[in-house]
Amino acid sequence: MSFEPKILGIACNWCTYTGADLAGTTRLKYPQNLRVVRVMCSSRINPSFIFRAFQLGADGVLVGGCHPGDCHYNTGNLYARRRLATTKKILEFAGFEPGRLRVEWISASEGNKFAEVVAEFTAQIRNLGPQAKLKIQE
Amino acid sequence: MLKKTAIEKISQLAAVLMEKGTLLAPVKEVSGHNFAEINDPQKVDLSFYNTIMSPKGAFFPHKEDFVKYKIGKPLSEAEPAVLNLKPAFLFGVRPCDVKSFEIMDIHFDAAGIIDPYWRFRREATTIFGYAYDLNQPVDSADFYNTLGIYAADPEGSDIFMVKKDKELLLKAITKKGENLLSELAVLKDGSAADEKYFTEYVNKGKEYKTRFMTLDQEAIAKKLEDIFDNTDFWTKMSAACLSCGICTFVCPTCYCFDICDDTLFGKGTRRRVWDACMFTDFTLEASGHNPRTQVYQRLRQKISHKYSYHIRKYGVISCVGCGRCTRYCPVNIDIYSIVEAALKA
Amino acid sequence: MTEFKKIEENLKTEATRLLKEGLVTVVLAYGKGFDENHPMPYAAKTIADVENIVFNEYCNYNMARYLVRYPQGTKIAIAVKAADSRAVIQLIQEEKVKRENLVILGIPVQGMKNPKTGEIIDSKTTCGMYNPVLYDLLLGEEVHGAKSASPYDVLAEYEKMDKEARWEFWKKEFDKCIRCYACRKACPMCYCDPCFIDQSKPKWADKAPQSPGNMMYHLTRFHHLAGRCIDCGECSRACPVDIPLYLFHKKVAKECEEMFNQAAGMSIEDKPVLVDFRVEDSDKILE
Amino acid sequence: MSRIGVFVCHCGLNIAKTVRVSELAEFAATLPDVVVARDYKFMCSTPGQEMIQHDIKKYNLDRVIVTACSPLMHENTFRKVIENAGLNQYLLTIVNIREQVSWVTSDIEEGTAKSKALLNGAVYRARLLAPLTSRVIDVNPDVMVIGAGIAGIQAALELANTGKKVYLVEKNSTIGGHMAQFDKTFPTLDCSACILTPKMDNVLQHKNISMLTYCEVTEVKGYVGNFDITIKQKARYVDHSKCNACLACTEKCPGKGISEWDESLVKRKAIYIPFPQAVPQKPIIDKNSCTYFLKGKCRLCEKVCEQKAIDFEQQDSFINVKVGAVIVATGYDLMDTKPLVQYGYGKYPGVYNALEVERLFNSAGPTAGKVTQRDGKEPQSIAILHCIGSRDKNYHEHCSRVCCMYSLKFAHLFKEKTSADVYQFYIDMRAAGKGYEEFYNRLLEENVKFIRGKGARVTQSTEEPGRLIVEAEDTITSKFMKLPVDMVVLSPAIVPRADYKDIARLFNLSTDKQGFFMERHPKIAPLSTMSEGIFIAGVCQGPKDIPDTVAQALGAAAEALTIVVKDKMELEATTAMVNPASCCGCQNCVRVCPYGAPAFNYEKRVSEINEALCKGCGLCASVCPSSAIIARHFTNEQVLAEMEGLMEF
Ligand SMILES: Cc1cc2nc3c(=O)[nH]c(=O)nc-3n(C[C@H](O)[C@H](O)[C@H](O)COP(=O)(O)OP(=O)(O)OC[C@H]3O[C@@H](n4cnc5c(N)ncnc54)[C@H](O)[C@@H]3O)c2cc1C
Ligand SMILES: Cc1cc2nc3c(=O)[nH]c(=O)nc-3n(C[C@H](O)[C@H](O)[C@H](O)COP(=O)(O)OP(=O)(O)OC[C@H]3O[C@@H](n4cnc5c(N)ncnc54)[C@H](O)[C@@H]3O)c2cc1C
Ligand code: SF4
Ligand code: SF4
Ligand code: SF4
Ligand code: SF4
Ligand code: SF4
Ligand code: SF4
Repeated sequence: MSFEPKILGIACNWCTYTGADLAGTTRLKYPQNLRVVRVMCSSRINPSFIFRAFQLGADGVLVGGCHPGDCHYNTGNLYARRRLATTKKILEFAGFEPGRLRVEWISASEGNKFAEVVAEFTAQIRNLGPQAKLKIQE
Repeated sequence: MLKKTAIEKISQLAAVLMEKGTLLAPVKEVSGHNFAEINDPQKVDLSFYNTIMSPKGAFFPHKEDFVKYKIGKPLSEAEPAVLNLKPAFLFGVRPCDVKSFEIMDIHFDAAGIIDPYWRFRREATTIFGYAYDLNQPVDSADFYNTLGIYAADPEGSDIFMVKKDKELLLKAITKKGENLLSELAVLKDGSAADEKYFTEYVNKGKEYKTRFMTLDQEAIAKKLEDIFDNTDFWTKMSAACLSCGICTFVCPTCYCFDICDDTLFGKGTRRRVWDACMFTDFTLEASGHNPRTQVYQRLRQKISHKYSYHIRKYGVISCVGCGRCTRYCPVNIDIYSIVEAALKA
Repeated sequence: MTEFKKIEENLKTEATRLLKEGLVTVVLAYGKGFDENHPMPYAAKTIADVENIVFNEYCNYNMARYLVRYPQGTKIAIAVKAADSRAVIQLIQEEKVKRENLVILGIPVQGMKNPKTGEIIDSKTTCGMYNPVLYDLLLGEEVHGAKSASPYDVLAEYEKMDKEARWEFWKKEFDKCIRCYACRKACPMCYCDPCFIDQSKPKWADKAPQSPGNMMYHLTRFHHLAGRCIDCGECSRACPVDIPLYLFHKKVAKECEEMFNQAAGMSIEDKPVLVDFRVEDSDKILE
Repeated sequence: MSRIGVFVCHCGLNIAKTVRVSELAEFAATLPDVVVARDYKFMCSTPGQEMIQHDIKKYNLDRVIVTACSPLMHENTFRKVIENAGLNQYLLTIVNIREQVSWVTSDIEEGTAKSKALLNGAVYRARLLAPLTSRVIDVNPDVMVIGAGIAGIQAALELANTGKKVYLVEKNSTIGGHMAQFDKTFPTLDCSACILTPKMDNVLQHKNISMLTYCEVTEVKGYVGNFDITIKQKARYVDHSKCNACLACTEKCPGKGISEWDESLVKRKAIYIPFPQAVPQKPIIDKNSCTYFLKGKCRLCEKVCEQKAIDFEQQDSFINVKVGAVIVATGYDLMDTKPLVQYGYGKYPGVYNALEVERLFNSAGPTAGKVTQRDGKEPQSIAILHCIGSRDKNYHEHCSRVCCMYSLKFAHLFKEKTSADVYQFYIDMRAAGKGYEEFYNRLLEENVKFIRGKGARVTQSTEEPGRLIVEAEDTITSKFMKLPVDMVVLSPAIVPRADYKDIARLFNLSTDKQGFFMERHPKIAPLSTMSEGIFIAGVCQGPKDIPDTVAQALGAAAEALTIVVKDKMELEATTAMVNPASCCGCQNCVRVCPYGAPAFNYEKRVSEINEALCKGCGLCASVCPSSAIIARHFTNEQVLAEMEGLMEF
């Protein structure tokens, strides 16, 4: 069987989650490897969530938030940007593939973008192959 | 019975022991030596002063799984961990550390509680004690003399080893040791001169001095009780203490542990993990209350437990003077100096 | 070369003066240990205590670590070397101590040694500065002209390592960890009680000294220290199994400096970078 | 142990076409803690809802998972369903298998597999959910308006007319703001006083308005619905409850101050009202110019005052007011053009700023409406320089929006009142408003000279003493020109009030780069702010003209009304809280929260979150190093558990 990556999505309620709904309402098709957790704001994402996701065996993690400036909570995503960028640098220096973590700003009206990003990211993770470094070996 | 082998050929002995069971012996790591299960006989390395971690992990590992279970399934389906009961050989233990096993037995194999993991491992293991090299200087942190232990004490070992130039002499101390030694064909028989050397070495060990103070068990136990409320004293003693867990983790007689349940994907493991009285959350109660929030309280607990409560309850100090806590303390807190200061306080 | 004896003298003189005049109730400096080579962090509270003060090349300890132990409002004098002064600044930024409650005794110093290895630590495992950034009194001659290497130079070798090799390197290092937590306890910026790793709700990681928990502990700790670590190297020196934590912290500090244009502990006006943002931050940092 | 019920919806064929719904229900039944799992055609239909309610009772369920469309669609529907069956509404979990599964795949295998994973995540999360109750608070029906320019006045009147009690706080001794300084207003050129004075009077007379002039806000506590505001009443040294506005005192007063109202063009008395139509009509004493305060002797006013209203002992006093909502309408300042030395303002008497010119036109102004210069002469040639400090990278990037228009207004009035030649130096003519372009066209016919080029420098003529030379490049002809004139009028940038930072801090407002208060959203929430219950109107939000200001004021009044019109309001239930036992006192939460909800308790040395301010974004929880913050409904444990469930299969 070919490798089917497991991708964890963490999407903010106001933009990306709504954008994902719009992709559905417009019946766009994209790969089904993504499983989304809804949070109120991308800033809710604790760096440990990301580390944990990889420990749980996620092959990729996709974080979605509102475009900078459009955050429902005004500035949440601006903090998120710094905090997630740092998370990525940490993963990278540990020798982990930073490409397995992706952050995208997807607005409520960007159903297309959502579908495209998911398709693209899934393909990218498929290329990277299964994630074994942080995954907890049972 | 006394046998011997060239130190060069120690790997041959190791290989034989590995065939007979599990061999735990010092290996060189980047920062120093530690006991490890030997997979490659070449790895056994006797050129150490003492290991970083005490050998207690041989019987009381840092992590011990008890039982695996599935969430939502009846208890009857849980699978208890199976103990590997192969014979084991704990090779190259310094006399002070050997002494620690006896103290630990009180907690794991006496005092009304028997810990099967400790006991079975203990029973399955033959201990190869190893005298300090009397030609090397003693480490300034050590003080086992104070606890009545000497650099070449064979007591407590099944087999006791001393170095003679390029040779290693192995003397059976217990029946168990004798039985094993007789089976070890790779060893040569020791000569009368070797016997003499061995006896002299053991005696010379008494002259090999660590730090020393005369310690009356009753007096120190009482003193520590008396100064329990002397907050100034304890605050002063602990002013530098970071309240990390190093001293307790490296200590051969610290035995606190935590029982944890770790679950993943509906499967759980109940296990035991070392804990430390120096940790902030050690005494944290479920209610959120913590009776020991201050560093001085925790340091006081550590010292008093070893030098007072333990004497009161079991009649023996819970410390063997191996010097590890002092040596590895990142801020050089010295238990010996604290006991000394307590006596004067 | 640094005149350790002279600094020791000055430390004693100032400590006596400050305690005598009642300007402070405690002087955080260095004291005698169980032998010459093992000085200790020391808190002098009375004039009699002052005679125990020492200063030599092994007095690495970052005394800033002890500041949070005293109740708010305590008047404290603290001896600081370069990196230590940055820790004090960072703690002031984070409102853990107030500037007005501190008398900062600056110690310019060169040639500090790691007591375990005897190796000189300037800039290799520390921030490479010789003069304190913030002080009220300077207890020695400022070091001038001594050009230390960039604190980030030691990273080059690891940065050019191939990803897999770097992973193997760190995995091996973190596997060594015995979870004694001396690293966080020695760190002046790790003042949390409890630390996230002690939490049971949620339990971020298991308590056993094994890979998943060790990874979670260290990676998260690096994040918590991002933009706050002042590169004193205490964590690494405290570690009983010699995990080169300083390398990782340096790398994160370097990245933060590049991304956010601010180094930790350089100005009491700054705000820690990860609880701050600029509208003009670029999305490039996410690539 | 929880008791979970799982209800899988077919949504007709919307879901059932690409997800095997019955298989999903069977799968659910095998998961730990799930006691019942069913599938049904339309869960949101009445029979569907009844099925859920029936099962809650029959199986004693304590958690419900509805596996259907997006939570944004029917979360509320199902929350009500379970609430009516006696379960707390927050014990519901929705699994979105329509918008995010069945509609985005055509492969039933994929669809079913992903649905299982999502459902499993929901089961993990559901176990850890906690019942939440939203707090209901009483709302104070009164409103406070800060600043009594046209914006504040309009908002206050509007609210007062709906029957609400309004506190109108004004820093000055009179209400009216900038508009009261003008003579005519563009583009209609109607008399400013004619439209404004009746409104000012209205404020004074209105039984629902409590006018607090010469007052400043010093402290704001509380939150939406329940603000608790402290106001400083600055000492006037005149007891306004006794004063009957005869103004005998002002005639006798020997003190001399500079009239702020007249933009320092003339002097005024030490006891004074700023201008004849001021509201209230009662004087105050300016301590800095009063002979008694300066020299310890005088008290002439006291002697002439029959009402015994003069009170030299008066002190600042503090008033405490509780309101449900606040409108901030503090207006603007003109940029100080002195530092722009190239224009010679403050150096050459012939250079004026725009507000000074407004006063010159005003019949109640220093020249009684005659255009005479400082030397008393009528100017023969006048240059009006646009964009001084605006649209200028070195000073203020923004466009001040009204300068083009008032410059045109000035040109018209100069033409009307003098025989001078009038020149306009402009970069672009911005006349985007109803009737504005028409006004511009009218001016083109009034023989005003337009030079497209920014005035670069003003110097003094060496040949004709007293005359000024305006230097500029005419960008149409690309010629550099030097124009001698008698009078130069600068149109300086409109900038935030000097004390904008204090106001921003008091009301927890964000400001933009220039310092204007930031609206929550420029398009869809232009009058509300990030602080719930605080609204902004007028130029304090950004430069604008009177029509826009008034429109905003009316909008802000309506917004404020939406809050105070109800006597109770429900607070968000999914707020964050601090577990004090775990808080390490780092104050990260305090630093990041966009709403200022967490505050540090310096006594207990832990942070505390004011639930009434919290919007539940969860940012604080993620920056809290010691995991002390519980972001309700999105706790660390809940998120981690959901992730675990999602990744299991
Ligand atoms: C020279 C010039 C000419 C203009 N001509 C026209 C025109 O012809 N037509 C037109 O439509 N627009 C014109 N405008 C624009 C017009 O002035 C504004 O649109 C309007 O005045 C804005 O009203 P406001 O209530 O927002 O602010 P303001 O008029 O500035 O009123 C704000 C009020 O708040 C008070 N205040 C400030 N801070 C505090 C505080 N901390 N506490 C309590 N009170 C406080 C002030 O004292 C003031 O009374 C002109 C502007 C200028 C500069
Ligand atoms: C090309 C273009 C681009 C623009 N881009 C921007 C931009 O990027 N940003 C921006 O801020 N603004 C932009 N605008 C301006 C913006 O479109 C308007 O400000 C805004 O849409 C006005 O909204 P409205 O509700 O007043 O009018 P409309 O959007 O016109 O809505 C009026 C509604 O009333 C209905 N209606 C009309 N007559 C009747 C009737 N008799 N009975 C019942 N219903 C009726 C209409 O069908 C319509 O639905 C743009 C305008 C244009 C032309
Ligand atoms: S005594 Fe030393 S090793 Fe022990 S807890 Fe204190 S600092 Fe750590
Ligand atoms: S992380 Fe290490 S180097 Fe950085 S401040 Fe803490 S102790 Fe010092
Ligand atoms: S690792 Fe993080 S939570 Fe733990 S003490 Fe350090 S900063 Fe605090
Ligand atoms: S000090 Fe070293 S061994 Fe101890 S927890 Fe830190 S990294 Fe691990
Ligand atoms: S972020 Fe957490 S630890 Fe820090 S002050 Fe807030 S609640 Fe306390
Ligand atoms: S959840 Fe968001 S709004 Fe609430 S206190 Fe935390 S940061 Fe502020």
